[in-house]
Amino acid sequence: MKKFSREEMAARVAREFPDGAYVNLGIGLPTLVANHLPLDREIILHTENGLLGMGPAPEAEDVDPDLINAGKQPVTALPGASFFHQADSFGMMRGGHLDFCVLGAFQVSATGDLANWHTGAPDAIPAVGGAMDLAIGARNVYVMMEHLTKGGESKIVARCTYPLTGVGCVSRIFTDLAVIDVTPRGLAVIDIVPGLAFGELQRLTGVPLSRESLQRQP
Amino acid sequence: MKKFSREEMAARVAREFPDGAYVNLGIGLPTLVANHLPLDREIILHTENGLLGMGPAPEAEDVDPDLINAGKQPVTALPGASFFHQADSFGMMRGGHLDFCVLGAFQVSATGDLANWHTGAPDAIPAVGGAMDLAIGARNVYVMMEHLTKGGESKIVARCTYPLTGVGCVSRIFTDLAVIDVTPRGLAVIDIVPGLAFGELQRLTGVPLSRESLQRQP
Amino acid sequence: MIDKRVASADAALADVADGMTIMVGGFGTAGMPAELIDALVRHGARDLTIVSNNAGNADTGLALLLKARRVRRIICSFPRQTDSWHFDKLYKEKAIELELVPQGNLAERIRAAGAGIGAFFSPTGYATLLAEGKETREIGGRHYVLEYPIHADFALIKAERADRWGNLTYRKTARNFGPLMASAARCTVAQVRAIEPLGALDPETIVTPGIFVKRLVAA
Amino acid sequence: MIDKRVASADAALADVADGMTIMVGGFGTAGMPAELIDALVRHGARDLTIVSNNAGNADTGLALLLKARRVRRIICSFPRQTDSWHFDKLYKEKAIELELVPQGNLAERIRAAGAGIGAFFSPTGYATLLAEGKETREIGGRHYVLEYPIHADFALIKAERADRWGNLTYRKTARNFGPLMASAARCTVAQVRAIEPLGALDPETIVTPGIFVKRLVAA
Repeated sequence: MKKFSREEMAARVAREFPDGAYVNLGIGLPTLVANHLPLDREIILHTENGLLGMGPAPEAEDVDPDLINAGKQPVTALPGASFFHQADSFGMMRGGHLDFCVLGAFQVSATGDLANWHTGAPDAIPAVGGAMDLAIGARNVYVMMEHLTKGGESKIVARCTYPLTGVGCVSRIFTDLAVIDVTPRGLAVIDIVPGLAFGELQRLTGVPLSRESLQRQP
Repeated sequence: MKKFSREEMAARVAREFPDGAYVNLGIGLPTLVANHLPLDREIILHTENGLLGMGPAPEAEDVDPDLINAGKQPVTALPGASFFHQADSFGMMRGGHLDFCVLGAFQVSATGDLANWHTGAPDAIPAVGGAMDLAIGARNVYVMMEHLTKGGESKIVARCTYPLTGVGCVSRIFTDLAVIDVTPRGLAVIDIVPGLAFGELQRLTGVPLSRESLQRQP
Repeated sequence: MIDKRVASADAALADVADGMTIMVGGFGTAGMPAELIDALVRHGARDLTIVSNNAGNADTGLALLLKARRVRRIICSFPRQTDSWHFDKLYKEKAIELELVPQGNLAERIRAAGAGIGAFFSPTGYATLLAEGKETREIGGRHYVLEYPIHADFALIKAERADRWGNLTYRKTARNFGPLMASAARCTVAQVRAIEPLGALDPETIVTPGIFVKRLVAA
Repeated sequence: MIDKRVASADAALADVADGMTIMVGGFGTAGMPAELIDALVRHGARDLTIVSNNAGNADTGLALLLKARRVRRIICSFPRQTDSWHFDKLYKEKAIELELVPQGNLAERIRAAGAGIGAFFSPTGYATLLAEGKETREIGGRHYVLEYPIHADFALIKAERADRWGNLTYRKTARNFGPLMASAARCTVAQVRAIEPLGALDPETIVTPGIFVKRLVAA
């Protein structure tokens, strides 16, 4: 069994977006998704610091300090882009206008609770940014994360032990081992890395998984 | 005694605004104030349908149906003008950014309650527009009205009998007989039409007036 | 490829249904989407709730929709005008329900719907007839009334320039309710003077980003 | 004649006083009013409450204000950055009070102050640490947290072009908090790249009308 690479995960997420989708890609792993957007579809990227129609990183000589993404990296603006202030930008999320957001996570619970902003460690310096707004705002909240912690524990859990970002907000989880939907009846595996048996995935994961929706990937 | 004319009332109001004041002139009598703004001061007019820096009515050939005031009359935009949507426009009022508004009224109470939107008659078709927002929004709410109804009753009353527009919101009343401040200690006459004795003004007005702040006009 | 252009106003409103809530932009006739309102009259949908600052002028636009008795309820700030005779007649016959809302509360309630705000405390209207029965609260020594968002199925608005992504600019005081209503409806249809190539609109000057617009009609 | 231009950043901040609440625009360094922050450091006011999305970068701007221990309390969404060592140090020493606010609630609370809203129900943060102790309510099947406006004595923002009335345009994603903070402070000071003759700015493209701006500094 060879785990999905970060790029494979990103490509897998990118395939989900239909033509015309409005998408916000969170800081970290989700930013890789931008490199895999299908060329035959127009996917409009939102960055919560105030831009719709975000394009790729500029060439070094075109870097503009006034044109950055939520991770404070330089980006470009595509034809059709628009700029707006923070209340309008977060109104777009909170008001349910974004079709998808993709977020990293420390943990996701079986009921779609998300923990991704704070370890809760007493000496940790907290920072939340737009994570909580995105978690409750987008119509579909996708999480991209490794399936297991470095210590081998499942990041998919019965109940998050880290402080929550949002309650019942995650709709689909993309890990390096599987793609899993959060449904009213529990977690349903829809894809699994080649060479990994469902039983083994279940063993590695902390909570019950259903295989009813599972399709072997092509 | 010759009552203040409508133009005299308007001129009297216009003198109140310092250089740089942001002012909203309500529909009806208050619109006359625009004709009397002192030429040596820049007074910026706000119209709640979405314009700061409103100028005078255009020549007939320059009328633009997309450039109107709150009374739906054609206006112009001065250099320095800006356009904005209704939430921003009413945020300007509600947030206390306008220095003055001038409104017409059916009645003003001794404590500054304003009634100017509805007679309350059972067959009347109500309409409120921005009146309630202006009443509670501007830092100084001035009222311009005739002192007496056509039937000779005072429009300054102990308690409004018409439905209220706002509570305790009026700061100064300009009538065709006097200029009266609403103060925490009651109504204080600050100006009176030449030839009218204070005692007569008091007799015509429904509620106690103070003459302590009264200065004969020059 | 994203292309929000629709062939006609009628096509843009084909899926309007009886009983829907429809926002109609404009302050008087400035920003009023006349072609879209005419299409709504032709469409024939009944039992509508209309959200609009005014209640129609003379024998045009919204007034004709009222005259045809398609409107069960209207949420507006200033229905009475010198030429609002169709509204006046229905109102006196009690053939239309009126929710009168101060103009700033109307704007803010529409914005709240678009921005996902559950409710907000507004000082406007406190202790007046228009706040009767509403929850109030004193905050920091000032009195407020709790106001709820107004959502809609459709918003019909008028803008100036657009591109195929649905980005919009407006013209002068015709901007009024357009950007707010665009954000508050499931399906926003914009009637625009010109549809420009993508990239022709300066991104700094776009007032309504295309995310809020589903359909464009050149008119 | 209205002329909001002030000779220098120092003159523009002369009446800042100890204990004030000061909003500082910017998301990272985009839109950060560096010259005004430097003037605030030089000014020497202490015991400040700062409202800003971030808590300073490296040895510049807001970070220097923190380093000089002028800030009693900071209201922000993302203090921790790779180069926020001055904040980190104060925080670990408990020498600064932090009110951490989700970025969208921060924006909306600032807007609420500017727009005279008494409080609003936001879905963001419900059932999280950041909503602990706050009033909640279920509205239409969704859970909300009651959030209050954030007002300030001063707002220090960066804009692109201005005129003597204080009208402002912004540049790209440097717009971020500027227009909101401008509306929420008693005294808004804008650092701008260029001050143009009155009438040079297209009234359709002005993002912050001059009514929200008290002082302009070219920088």
